[in-house]
Amino acid sequence: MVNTIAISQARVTEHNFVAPNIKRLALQAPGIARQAQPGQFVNMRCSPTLDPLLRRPFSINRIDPTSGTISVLYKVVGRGTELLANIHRGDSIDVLGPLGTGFELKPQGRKVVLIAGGIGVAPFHPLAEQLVNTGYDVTCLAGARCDEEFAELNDLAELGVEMYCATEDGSRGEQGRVTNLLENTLHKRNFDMAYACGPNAMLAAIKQICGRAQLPLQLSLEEIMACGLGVCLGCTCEKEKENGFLHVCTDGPVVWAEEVKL
Amino acid sequence: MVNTIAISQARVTEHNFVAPNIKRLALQAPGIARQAQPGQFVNMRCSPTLDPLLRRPFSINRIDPTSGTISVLYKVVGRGTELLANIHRGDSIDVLGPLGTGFELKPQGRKVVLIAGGIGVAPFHPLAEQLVNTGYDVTCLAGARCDEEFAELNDLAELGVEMYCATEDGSRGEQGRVTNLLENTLHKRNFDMAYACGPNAMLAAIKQICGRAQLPLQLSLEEIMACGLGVCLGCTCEKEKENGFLHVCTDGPVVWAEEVKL
Amino acid sequence: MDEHSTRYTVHGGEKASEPQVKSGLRTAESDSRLTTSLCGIKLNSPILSASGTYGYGKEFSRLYDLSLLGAVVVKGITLNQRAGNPGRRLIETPAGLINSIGLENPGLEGFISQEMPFLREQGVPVIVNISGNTPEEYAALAERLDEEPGVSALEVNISCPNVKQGGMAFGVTCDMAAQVTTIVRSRTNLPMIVKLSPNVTDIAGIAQAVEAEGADCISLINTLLAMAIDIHTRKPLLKNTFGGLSGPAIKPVALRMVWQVAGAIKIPVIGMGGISSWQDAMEFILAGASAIAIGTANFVNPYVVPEIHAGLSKYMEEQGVKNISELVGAARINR
Amino acid sequence: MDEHSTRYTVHGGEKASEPQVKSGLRTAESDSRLTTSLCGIKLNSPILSASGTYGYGKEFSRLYDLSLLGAVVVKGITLNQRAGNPGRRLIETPAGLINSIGLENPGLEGFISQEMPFLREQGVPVIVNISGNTPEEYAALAERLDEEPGVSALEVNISCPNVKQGGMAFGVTCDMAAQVTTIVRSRTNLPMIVKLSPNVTDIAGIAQAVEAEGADCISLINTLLAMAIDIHTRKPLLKNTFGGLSGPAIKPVALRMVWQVAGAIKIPVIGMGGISSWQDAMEFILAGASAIAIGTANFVNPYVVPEIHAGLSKYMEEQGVKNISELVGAARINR
Ligand SMILES: Cc1cc2nc3c(=O)[nH]c(=O)nc-3n(C[C@H](O)[C@H](O)[C@H](O)COP(=O)(O)OP(=O)(O)OC[C@H]3O[C@@H](n4cnc5c(N)ncnc54)[C@H](O)[C@@H]3O)c2cc1C
Ligand SMILES: Cc1cc2nc3c(=O)[nH]c(=O)nc-3n(C[C@H](O)[C@H](O)[C@H](O)COP(=O)(O)OP(=O)(O)OC[C@H]3O[C@@H](n4cnc5c(N)ncnc54)[C@H](O)[C@@H]3O)c2cc1C
Ligand SMILES: Cc1cc2nc3c(=O)[nH]c(=O)nc-3n(C[C@H](O)[C@H](O)[C@H](O)COP(=O)(O)O)c2cc1C
Ligand SMILES: Cc1cc2nc3c(=O)[nH]c(=O)nc-3n(C[C@H](O)[C@H](O)[C@H](O)COP(=O)(O)O)c2cc1C
Ligand code: FES
Ligand code: FES
Repeated sequence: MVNTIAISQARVTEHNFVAPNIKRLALQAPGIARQAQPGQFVNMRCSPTLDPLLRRPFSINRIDPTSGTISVLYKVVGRGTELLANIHRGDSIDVLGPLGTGFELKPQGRKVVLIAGGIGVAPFHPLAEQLVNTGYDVTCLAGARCDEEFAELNDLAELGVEMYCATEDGSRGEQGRVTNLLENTLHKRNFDMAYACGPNAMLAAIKQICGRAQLPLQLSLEEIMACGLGVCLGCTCEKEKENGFLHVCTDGPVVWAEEVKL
Repeated sequence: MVNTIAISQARVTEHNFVAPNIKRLALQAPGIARQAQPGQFVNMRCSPTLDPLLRRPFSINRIDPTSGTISVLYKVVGRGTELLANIHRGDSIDVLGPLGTGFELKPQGRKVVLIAGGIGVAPFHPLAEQLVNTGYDVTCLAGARCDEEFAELNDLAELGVEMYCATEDGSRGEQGRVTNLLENTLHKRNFDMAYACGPNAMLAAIKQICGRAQLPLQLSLEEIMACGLGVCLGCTCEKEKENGFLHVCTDGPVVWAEEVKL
Repeated sequence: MDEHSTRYTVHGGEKASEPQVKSGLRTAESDSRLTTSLCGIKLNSPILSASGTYGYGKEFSRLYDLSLLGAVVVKGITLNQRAGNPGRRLIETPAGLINSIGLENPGLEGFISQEMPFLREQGVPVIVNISGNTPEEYAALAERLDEEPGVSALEVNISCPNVKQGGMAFGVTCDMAAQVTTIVRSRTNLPMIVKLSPNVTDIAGIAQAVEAEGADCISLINTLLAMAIDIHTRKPLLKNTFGGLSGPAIKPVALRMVWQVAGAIKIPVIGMGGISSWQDAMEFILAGASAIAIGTANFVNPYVVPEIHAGLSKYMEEQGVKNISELVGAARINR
Repeated sequence: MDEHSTRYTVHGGEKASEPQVKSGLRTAESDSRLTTSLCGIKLNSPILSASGTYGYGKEFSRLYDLSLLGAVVVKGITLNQRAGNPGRRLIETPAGLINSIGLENPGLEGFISQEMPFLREQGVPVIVNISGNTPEEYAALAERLDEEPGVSALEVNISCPNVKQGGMAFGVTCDMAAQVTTIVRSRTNLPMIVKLSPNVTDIAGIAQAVEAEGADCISLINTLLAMAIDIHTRKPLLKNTFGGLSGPAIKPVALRMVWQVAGAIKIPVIGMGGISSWQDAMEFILAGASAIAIGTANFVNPYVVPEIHAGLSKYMEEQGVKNISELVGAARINR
């Protein structure tokens, strides 16, 4: 799918908090914007120095080939993201992409559901955009610990996505986990295809639920990465059907649920 | 001399180019400003990460106990100073000081000469200020490769220092080295005390010239440092009169010329 | 600003090519100051890929022309296919990386059928890194690869555990290192590079033992044995407890070992360990390395190979040196 | 914002003391969760200074109360005064530092007369690090220090070159390591800590040899042998070519060695090598270190000791662990 990988010192065009611990970083990166597919990711250096040494992978959260910009939506969780959060508009950052295999964009049927856990919502905006534009009915179930950990809910709604949410503390939407929300929703409604992104434990639960409901499911996986290119063989995930491993950076990040053991 | 060493995340209050490759960084650091003596230095981290690992030493270039600020004047020469140059006003930086032994502030006689090579001018402003205020006649000879490598000339002049300069390419002042300027000046005028700061080769030449002229001389030395506190024993300079080494961070950076072999 | 403009041309992109950059790259490719040779193999440059950090060349061939390299050193091959280690495989450390890949590879025949056809077409020598659990496995690999067209040399990775000796790596004693060298030597006429483990007291002694058994070249260093602990689960992060440390963190140790080995043997040395810039590469060459390999830096900066190529070219030009081989070991002279 | 407010109280400053920060520091000092013991010495905390990175304690006593430490381990002492190495002594490397200090020190008698009076008054055990060129030099140092009041233990640095064996470090063979241990053991009743060199194939074997000769404790690691080359002058940056690599870069290797040694011997282990945070310290303790030492990090962050102290206290509290000694080697259990 990917013919070209672009690398650049991309200029930061916007960088704002969208939730107390979540920022959106917009970059001038036309080579990436021109080619990126929903579900693909970029691999970014969070510091120009050798510490932290490795790049950090982030889903592509906005793709605008016209203006030549892309965005990532990230949560500050550790050293790399803390350094990233300090980058100023106008600064440059070393970004490599687009990488990996994105979402299935022409699923069978007409009704799809996106299931997001926390910052797992990041890859869904470009996906929803394409699906809505090509005539699908898109519903999104978003879960988070509390209201403050949500992002993108309005943005997705504006695309015409039907939004439902759940928080563990009940501060927004239903109280409970997004998996509960999914089960309740599946009792009432039918879907032809599901997509999920979030922590592994959540993905495992969703895989079970969708399996029981015989709902085709794609997962966007996360794994610690070094190269992002398929050469280090570090980003593995066990295969479901045979011995051996998938490589999240090239076989994924998006995979069919039945391919992986979670 | 130093009773207290302060360490802080000091806020950057100003950070501007004063010459094409030279910046002045002003910091809110009242604990340092309260105690700093001319000739002392600070040891700063240029990055919050482990690369570069070590702090970088810089002479204290302005001391304002009233506002609680200090400045350093630095030349961008390598990785640390490049990172430093990217720090924004309002950011914080980890600074430790004041460190080391400063200049003799009550030299015998009335007429003193300051000799600066390139960025070696950095420690002279606070020194000149004190000397002028306590009634000394202060002359400064400043040398640089070209006009663009000068800093502080006007600032020193404003203090009432008599300024002379030399450039290797003749783009400002006399053509030649500051050592030529010194020799010419010493033919015409008498001084009671000299202070020099600059590259080691220049200091060695000045030591010879002042030795011949029997002019008491203090040098501000530079040496690669790790701790800046006297514990690592890494910042050595050979002693002149006996075997063994001086430690630039504690025995210096300011030393009497006759103490060191250059 | 288009993101390609400051860097290198990306192959295969619609609008990605920018003539002047591309030609800059071409010039670099044909820089005769960087051509050299190693065990009789002609190299376009002294820059090799380090095994296990470059796959089988396909991925990077999409980023730049592989002929910038002196040779592609491929991911370590074993007799049979291996799935590699379960659990976490990568741990970032200060300026370093611990890996526990476990030699995931398609096996000898898989490699030959799936990867060699592509590699043969890249116009760059191919060095096959081989690993075994017994001397016989190394022997079988050597014998089969000896007859495979397009293989320019073997790199024998002796950092593998010797299953007959309780899992101690072959490379940590002179005896075991010599044993593997002897048996491989007897089965191949290809140039034989022996890749040393750095986890030893006397690296020069191991190098001499291996030279005495007929190695044509020594490469070093492989990764330093290392570990990390998760303070929350209170367990080692890796299932196998230990992994291999690579990256800039180990460069000062690697350089010291290259210096020690280059001073102790007559056959050429390939230096590696943390090289991330042309300056790093130059240090290894001055220490006595005839060629250098780039490992972990490929992950940090996928264009590190062309950047080092350009940097070395420029240094040669500025220093007025006709060929890089004149600088091999130059820091050893007049000391 | 005053620069002291976010950190620790600086002693001796006019206005520097800020009550609530000071009391925070005091609480940390008396945290019984961190008290422990080592070879019969009672320690206020498991945090020691690493020899050669802390002078003789004076400088840091101006920054915080030394009784935060379990013990002060002083700069290595030799029989006679040493001026140390000429030329450049420090080289920064990625997340590391190469040093070539050359054991500059005032000599045994100079140390006793100039440094011990101050050290005796700090209310913290003093561990004297000793170095020699011959076994007899170690013996003489041990004998004299045995009778010196205020010395709590000796740390025998066996990374020194054995001048009788061509300059190879004592610590690189079991025989030489054992020889030094035996002779020091015969001359002192003080607890004897033997500090190992990491530049060996089998660190656990050396530890066992040293344990067998009567060492009370093992400390490790000393620095990794390393070098750097100036690509402009084309010469090694250090006059002695090699120096010792320390700092965060070596942490993964140090931790692995501590793990190996702690699993091979019964006497306690002091772990060090790149520790820069309480999380690093905790990894070493979980790997089996009864105490840990802070070296290079003191240069980077002079308040690293109080910060690690506070971090460990907090971790103990959060994890509901009564005493740090319960966590020693905890990562080794149930694997
Ligand atoms: C394909 C892919 C797409 C991703 N997309 C996004 C995104 O759009 N937005 C976002 O906020 N995050 C995303 N992540 C996760 C993101 O890469 C990590 O949060 C980031 O690397 C953490 O870096 P750090 O230095 O701040 O954390 P560290 O200090 O390195 O670690 C902090 C914590 O994060 C965990 N972590 C570190 N690296 C990863 C990783 N690669 N994947 C998962 N957890 C990790 C660590 O185990 C640790 O618990 C994605 C990961 C992958 C693999
Ligand atoms: C007491 C003292 C006061 C100083 N005051 C000033 C000052 O006021 N303004 C200023 O611009 N510089 C000053 N310096 C020099 C300054 O510390 C170095 O320029 C700086 O550390 C270079 O850091 P870097 O990471 O940019 O360079 P690096 O990438 O580390 O090295 C670049 C070049 O600078 C040299 N260098 C590195 N560290 C030092 C050092 N500590 N001393 C001398 N040369 C070094 C290196 O050998 C190399 O040639 C002072 C040095 C000392 C010891
Ligand atoms: C992810 C990874 C995989 C590796 N796989 C191999 C291998 O299969 N065979 C081998 O001989 N060395 C292997 N190595 C070691 C490298 O070839 C190299 O010797 C080492 O990483 C030091 O170089 P560097 O610091 O530049 O990475 C591997 C290293 C890494 C990081
Ligand atoms: C500047 C410096 C001087 C040192 N001097 C000694 C010494 O005199 N005796 C000794 O046993 N170790 C000495 N060491 C080694 C340290 O005690 C420690 O073992 C090593 O640096 C690893 O720890 P670190 O990475 O925390 O610094 C020295 C280290 C440094 C950096
Ligand atoms: S991150 Fe290297 S193979 Fe996936
Ligand atoms: S820099 Fe450490 S003693 Fe001077």
